[in-house]
Amino acid sequence: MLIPVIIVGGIGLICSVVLVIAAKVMALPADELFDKVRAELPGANCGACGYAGCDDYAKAVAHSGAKTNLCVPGGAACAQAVSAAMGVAAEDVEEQYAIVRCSGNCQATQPAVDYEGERTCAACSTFYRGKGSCTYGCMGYGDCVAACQYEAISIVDGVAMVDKSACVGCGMCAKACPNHLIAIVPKSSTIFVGCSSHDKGAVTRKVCQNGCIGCKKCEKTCEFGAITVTDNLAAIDPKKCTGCGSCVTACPTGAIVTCVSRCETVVGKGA
Amino acid sequence: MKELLKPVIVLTAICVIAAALLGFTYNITAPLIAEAEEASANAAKTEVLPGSSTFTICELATPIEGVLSVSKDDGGMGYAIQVQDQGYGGAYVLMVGIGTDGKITGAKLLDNSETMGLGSKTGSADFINQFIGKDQSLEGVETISGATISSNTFIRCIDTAYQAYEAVGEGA
Amino acid sequence: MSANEMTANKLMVTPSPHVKDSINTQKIMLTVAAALVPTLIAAVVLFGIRALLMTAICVASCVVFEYLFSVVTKKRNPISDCSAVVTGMILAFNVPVTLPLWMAVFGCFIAIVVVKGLFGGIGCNFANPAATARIFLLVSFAGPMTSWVSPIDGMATATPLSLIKAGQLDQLPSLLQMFLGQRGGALGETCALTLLLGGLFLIWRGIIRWVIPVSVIGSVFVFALLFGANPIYAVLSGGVMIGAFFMATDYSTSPVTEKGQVIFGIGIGFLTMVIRTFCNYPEGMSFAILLMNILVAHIDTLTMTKPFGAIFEQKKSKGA
Amino acid sequence: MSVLQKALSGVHVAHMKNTENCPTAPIPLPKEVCISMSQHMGPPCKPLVAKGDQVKVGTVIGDSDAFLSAPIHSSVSGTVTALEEIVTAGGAKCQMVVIATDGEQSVDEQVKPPVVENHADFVKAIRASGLVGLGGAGFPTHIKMNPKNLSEVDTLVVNAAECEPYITSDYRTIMDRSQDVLDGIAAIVKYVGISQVKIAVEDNKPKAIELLRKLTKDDPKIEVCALKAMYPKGAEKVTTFETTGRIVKEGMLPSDVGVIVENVTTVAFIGKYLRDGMPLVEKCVTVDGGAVAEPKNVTAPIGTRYADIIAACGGYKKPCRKLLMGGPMMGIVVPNDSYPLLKNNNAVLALDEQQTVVQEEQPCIRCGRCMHACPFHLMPRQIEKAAEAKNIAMLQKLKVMICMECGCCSYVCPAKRNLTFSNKMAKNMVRAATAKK
Amino acid sequence: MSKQEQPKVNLWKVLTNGILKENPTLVLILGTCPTLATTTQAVNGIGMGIAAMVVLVCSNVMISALKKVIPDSVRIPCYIVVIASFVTLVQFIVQAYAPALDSALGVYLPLIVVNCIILGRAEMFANKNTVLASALDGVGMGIGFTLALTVMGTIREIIGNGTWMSGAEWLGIQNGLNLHWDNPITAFLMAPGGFLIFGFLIATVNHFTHGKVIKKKEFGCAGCPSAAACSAAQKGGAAE
Amino acid sequence: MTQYLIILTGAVLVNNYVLAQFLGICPFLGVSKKLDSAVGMSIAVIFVMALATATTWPIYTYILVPSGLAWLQTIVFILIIAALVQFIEIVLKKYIPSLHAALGIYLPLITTNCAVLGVTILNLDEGYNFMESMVNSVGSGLGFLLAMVLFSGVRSRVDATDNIPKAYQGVAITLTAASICSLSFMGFTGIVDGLFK
Ligand SMILES: Cc1cc2nc3c(=O)[nH]c(=O)nc-3n(C[C@H](O)[C@H](O)[C@H](O)COP(=O)(O)O)c2cc1C
Ligand SMILES: Cc1cc2nc3c(=O)[nH]c(=O)nc-3n(C[C@H](O)[C@H](O)[C@H](O)COP(=O)(O)O)c2cc1C
Ligand SMILES: Cc1cc2nc3c(=O)[nH]c(=O)nc-3n(C[C@H](O)[C@H](O)[C@H](O)COP(=O)(O)O)c2cc1C
Ligand SMILES: Cc1cc2nc3c(=O)[nH]c(=O)nc-3n(C[C@H](O)[C@H](O)[C@H](O)CO)c2cc1C
Ligand code: SF4
Ligand code: SF4
Ligand code: SF4
Ligand code: SF4
Ligand code: FES
Repeated sequence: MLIPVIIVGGIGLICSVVLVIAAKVMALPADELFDKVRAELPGANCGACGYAGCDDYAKAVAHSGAKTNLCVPGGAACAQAVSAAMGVAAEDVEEQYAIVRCSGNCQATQPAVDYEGERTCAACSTFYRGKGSCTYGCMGYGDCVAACQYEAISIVDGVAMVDKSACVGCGMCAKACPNHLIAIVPKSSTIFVGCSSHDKGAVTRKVCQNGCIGCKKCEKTCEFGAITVTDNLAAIDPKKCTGCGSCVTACPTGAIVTCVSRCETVVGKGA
Repeated sequence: MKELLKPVIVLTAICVIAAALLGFTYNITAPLIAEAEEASANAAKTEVLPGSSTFTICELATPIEGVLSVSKDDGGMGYAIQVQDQGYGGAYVLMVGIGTDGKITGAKLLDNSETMGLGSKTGSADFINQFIGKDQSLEGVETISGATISSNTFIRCIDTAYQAYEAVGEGA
Repeated sequence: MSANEMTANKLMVTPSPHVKDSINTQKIMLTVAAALVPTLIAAVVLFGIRALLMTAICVASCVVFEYLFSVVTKKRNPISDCSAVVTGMILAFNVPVTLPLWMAVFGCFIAIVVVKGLFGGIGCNFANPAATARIFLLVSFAGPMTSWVSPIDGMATATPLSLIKAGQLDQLPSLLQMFLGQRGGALGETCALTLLLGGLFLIWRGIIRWVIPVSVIGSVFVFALLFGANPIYAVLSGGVMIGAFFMATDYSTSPVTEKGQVIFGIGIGFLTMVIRTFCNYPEGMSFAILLMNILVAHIDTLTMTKPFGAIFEQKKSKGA
Repeated sequence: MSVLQKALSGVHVAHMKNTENCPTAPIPLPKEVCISMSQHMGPPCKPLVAKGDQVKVGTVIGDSDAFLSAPIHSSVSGTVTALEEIVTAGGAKCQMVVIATDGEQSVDEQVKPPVVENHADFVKAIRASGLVGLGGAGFPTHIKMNPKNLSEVDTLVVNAAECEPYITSDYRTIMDRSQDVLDGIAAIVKYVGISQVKIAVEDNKPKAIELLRKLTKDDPKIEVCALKAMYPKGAEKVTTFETTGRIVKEGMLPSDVGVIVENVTTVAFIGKYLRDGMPLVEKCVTVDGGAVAEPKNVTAPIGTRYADIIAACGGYKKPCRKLLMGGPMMGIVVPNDSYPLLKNNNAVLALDEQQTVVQEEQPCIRCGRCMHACPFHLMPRQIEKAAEAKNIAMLQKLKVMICMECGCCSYVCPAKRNLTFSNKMAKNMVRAATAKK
Repeated sequence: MSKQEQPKVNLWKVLTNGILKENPTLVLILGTCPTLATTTQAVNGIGMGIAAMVVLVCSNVMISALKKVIPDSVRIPCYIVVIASFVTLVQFIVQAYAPALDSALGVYLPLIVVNCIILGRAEMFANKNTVLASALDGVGMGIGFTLALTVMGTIREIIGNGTWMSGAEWLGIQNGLNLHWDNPITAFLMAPGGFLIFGFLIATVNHFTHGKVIKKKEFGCAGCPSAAACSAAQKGGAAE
Repeated sequence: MTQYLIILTGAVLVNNYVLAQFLGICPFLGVSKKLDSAVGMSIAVIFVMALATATTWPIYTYILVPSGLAWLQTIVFILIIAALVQFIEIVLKKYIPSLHAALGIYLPLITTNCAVLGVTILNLDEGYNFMESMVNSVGSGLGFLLAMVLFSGVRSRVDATDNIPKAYQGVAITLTAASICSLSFMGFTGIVDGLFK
């Protein structure tokens, strides 16, 4: 009865002494700050922060004083947690979401050619900027859909459409779209131009019912000076836009659209 | 200092307690385990020598190659002889029971690495039953087709067992 | 704009090239199947009509399993590529003619569903379906899978390799008998003559390259010499012929580069002879094929081609 | 490093040289031409004319200061009616000058034979001619004629391989304008300081080989090389290797191994230009394909709409499903037949329904044909996989940038995979990734 | 994650969690070796499962009770000693009362010590929860483990040997079921069959849970409960 | 000498820990995705197996058995292994950081790896003497290495396939692939006898 106790106890004693001493003598400073910051990040590795993944961003926060509010998917909660981990005051993050600046759905516009190549936007866009009559428009093969980790984007009626509630504004879709149709805007802004065509009005009118023809009616209508038309395309400054919606009614083609929870493009009034 | 000592104390204490606990149970279960071990060792012998229960180990005057052990039934039913040979897939260990009348009372295939479904059939009741009641001449037994090597090993094992049987028989 | 009515319908946009060779997967597979037909005829001549029955059952069940699998997994129906036909024929050629049919069907299940379908179907399987299924059957049903009948008298017999293994050299068939297939063995592996014809046909049609068959047969020959066996006998016995021409050349499970194919072929030859000479199994072809299948990915990375005019050194210095 | 590799492979494609024996004929002057400002590799030109301007044949209507460019001349006399936008095949937008012809075809006063005395004059004259490579890539020729290592360049390879099916315009150049070719060669030899000339012709054009051999038999510098008719013997690196044994390595130019490769029609143009000074305003093209009523070789002013060219060949006899500029292996589709002719087009193919069967892509069976067919020993299927996995490092290891998009791999693939296209996308991917760094 | 103070847990959920949703074998993919090695017979699966369950419950309780006492630097050795003691205990009992099972399980019985399920639960659960919850977690996980092993053993035994519940004398079942097949598919008793059936069962569970549970739980660090103790996981994963 | 070769071949080819004995499956499945991590892990395993055997064998033979305490085997062995691994890690980290960077991350995984404890116990079950035990440990480790290296190739192909049925994606298909690999290793049955007897 005693011998086993002595043997096992002895081995336990030796092991623990060795380990404790080893741990003490050879201890290396752990990168605690990094661990703490990294633990708060969501780990989606989406790159919206502008760093190569969550690890990289955590490193930057911990050691190079990067801002604590850059993680878009994590939102305000994450920014606060990261700030807390770093012991600095949290800065606000503005929540953002993606908008698709094209309303060229199947009714509004037609394909110009019979595209039979690989069914991705990147592939299609290598042929004369896509299959559509409009050389600026959405090809509807959903490269953005594939890029979105949050299942926030889908192809509806031939055009990509973002679910505002699911979108975290990471911007992956915007990077994926070969025609650069997707913009990331603050969640507070609800009115945007659903067209990206810089073609002359006459050309746009010919190819798409819902396109911006650069008629400047919206520019004139907007009381807040939020809209400017440059190079045949209207642009809304989200900082000035109050969301009053008068431009939406003013637009003769329906190129200006509002965003309800699920972004809905107003079907063209054009024809 | 305290944080240095604490781990040592805790681990040692756990070890000590664990060892004590185990030592305690070991003392209780040790006899049971020994019993169980013996029972399972005897099980095979009983199986090949029906009706037997306890055995004494016989020492051979001159060791016979391939004989692992010879056990004599205390009730005088006969001998349980464990033999080893080389089968198709490797070592082949057989327990053979030989009655006092010199007839085979049973056999059991123990360790072996014969091919499943082929050589391993030499351990099946169908194959073994044809040996029961036969004497050393083994008249009329059939080998398993496709497993001649294993069957022959089985027969060689029985042969070896008879050698041992005769050796102890003479000694007795 | 010129609106020619002939182009009123939209023009098609596709990537170049705009012409394609007429070859397709189905044609390739049917050519292989055709190359196997002489061997099938030889098998019927040698082993009787059950050889045909066995082949038909295997082909049919492979095709059916392939179809059912695509239905169950809701994938594109692949039976039109006819690869299951080839798998079925080769599997049938790899079993004894006396094998109970349900076992053959089970083998087809293993080949098509487990080895091929689960891994993504044609081209994605890393192991040769027929070879793997044969081994699975052999391991499961050692008895039925090793009971051979003699093509000459229909009596139970042993294969030349098991005779060699058992040391019964006097009962071995002559070399001519070996070449014509008058020996014990799986129903489609015995007739070296027709297998050779089929293989040469495939090489001539450009379906397979000569590299794998030559390196397999060559290395079996060489290693047989080294291990002290009769090399010609070694080449003609067991599954070397069918293995070299039809199984080791399976596209999905062999390396693509020429260098890799040489390594692959030599590996098969070496392992075959090692298993034959030193291991329990008298025949090692399918094990060797499977073992080398496992190495294909590594072989492929090791033997990547050196493109014309590629500069590798510079790349490294750039990276550093 | 191993120098000589096995012979470069390729594929046997049906030659389809239907128009071999149709001498080139000019088409009727179209009512309107649209001259794109992007007719060469490099940044597009800026239009130098405005709506309403009068232009004559040879008037410079577009130019650019960029290094990689060549001026653009009007191909007709008439009035500029509009400046429109055109989308190039690659997706860029550029300007297009629309000119209504007046039928006069009066020639601009500026057009006169250049005075060439030395290499510098020669390069300047070539630039002024607006000449770009007529072999397909549209690379400004004056840059090629002025390599950095001028003294080391000793070889001119005249590329008359014409390996693409259908196309016979180069063949017709040899047969109809052999003197121009010889003059062009002589000029390049003289001004660039060339010591040997190789004329590469595929052996499916025996008459051309015979003719050239006859004409050049007195000149020891010139050798006519008959290449095995296997696509793509006309690709620059392949032609260079086959004729001179020199390997143009990854990222290198032919001039780095002392070679200038010029298409035979390019050379012929130089010969003619030095005589009459008429810049590059018209192009000989082969018009063929199942939908064309009368396949033939025609010369058309640059900027002629495809519809006009096809109308000159009897119009369509069947509905056209696909319209190509260039041959079927590398040719680029055009979205509609109002697209204009560019300088570097050498064929217009109107394919009918039968010739445009779209075969569904099937899973790769790992047959390795793509790899064996690739003239450069690339591994297209592996590239495709690496591209799917977005594995840039692997793509670089597989040397995807060497791919010349010749189409051999797609041609042979039994699973009908669009390997060439995925290589192209993979190259874009690598370019984007390396540009970021 | 920082050590939270005794999170409130739904005890019923804790118990049932291990049975399907977080089945240690089929969903968390832990303890693969005993799963594969001992399931040639259904009864071995039961035995192994029960043995592991006993160890799991006891060690969970013990570690949960001792969690405040054990210092971090020797945490793993302490846990291991606790677990090993119980394993040895179970070994004694099996040897004494079910020697047939002992020889069937062989080395895998002592190897319960290193079964990741047990250390994993100690780290992930017992370490942070009350004694009662830990015990229930042990029971749930144990049942899940036993169930998985039994099912696997059943399939392998029936297809591979044509019998069911043979060798279950220690459970009071005599002879079990024998289908008297001439040619059972013996490969299923061997290593390849083990892997195959294991894969099949995982896929089945995957199918019914629509892959939601396993989707992100690839092998390696993400799925390994030892991750917290393991610097590989902290370094971004050996298995990435 | 032959007895060592027999043990070695047996351990590598016939009784391969992973493919035939089912030991060390977790790291086999977890760390075989890439060739270099497979090799790193295996080398760490070989190293720890050898060290563990070198310490446990004498302790068992010279301390436990003489005092009739063989039943303490499990608890003593695992305690030693756990402490050993932790110790090695600390030492490596401090003194050979480059080696730690290469192998260190695999060390903790090894504590909970059946193969290491398994090999120490099986050595004694087989009745090997010290040298034989060492050879068997290294051999088993080499067998593990072989299986890992072979399997990493298969994994690289299987993981690059997007066509696998949904339910089978991930672990299930990996196990199926392992099944085929272990099937192929059955070809080596009997090689020990064939080569050395
Ligand atoms: C895979 C395989 C496993 C075999 N296993 C055994 C076996 O376990 N026992 C045996 O005697 N023969 C076995 N053999 C058969 C022997 O090689 C030999 O052919 C046989 O013993 C001859 O017996 P026969 O004359 O009754 O046909 C096996 C053969 C193969 C191919
Ligand atoms: C950036 C660049 C610079 C080039 N410079 C030269 C040059 O100095 N000399 C030359 O002979 N070719 C030069 N080339 C031309 C190429 O070698 C080649 O002729 C051209 O890309 C068209 O080839 P292709 O029709 O085979 O595609 C250059 C090409 C590029 C893209
Ligand atoms: C696949 C391929 C095939 C080609 N075939 C020809 C050809 O047949 N004839 C030709 O002149 N150029 C061909 N080229 C273009 C040449 O590579 C090269 O650009 C041209 O000969 C250079 O001359 P240029 O600048 O006068 O056009 C081909 C290019 C590629 C990539
Ligand atoms: C030359 C050639 C050989 C083939 N050999 C086999 C074979 O040995 N076993 C098999 O199952 N399928 C074989 N196939 C059919 C098919 O390719 C095979 O099922 C693939 O493994 C499916 O991915 C072969 C096909 C070809 C073209
Ligand atoms: S829709 Fe775009 S921005 Fe929104 S979550 Fe998806 S990828 Fe990110
Ligand atoms: S928005 Fe862009 S990426 Fe998305 S479907 Fe449209 S074209 Fe494609
Ligand atoms: S397209 Fe590229 S990869 Fe394909 S054959 Fe041509 S050069 Fe090779
Ligand atoms: S040619 Fe096609 S099927 Fe063959 S390997 Fe290449 S991609 Fe695969
Ligand atoms: S159970 Fe054996 S390594 Fe995990």
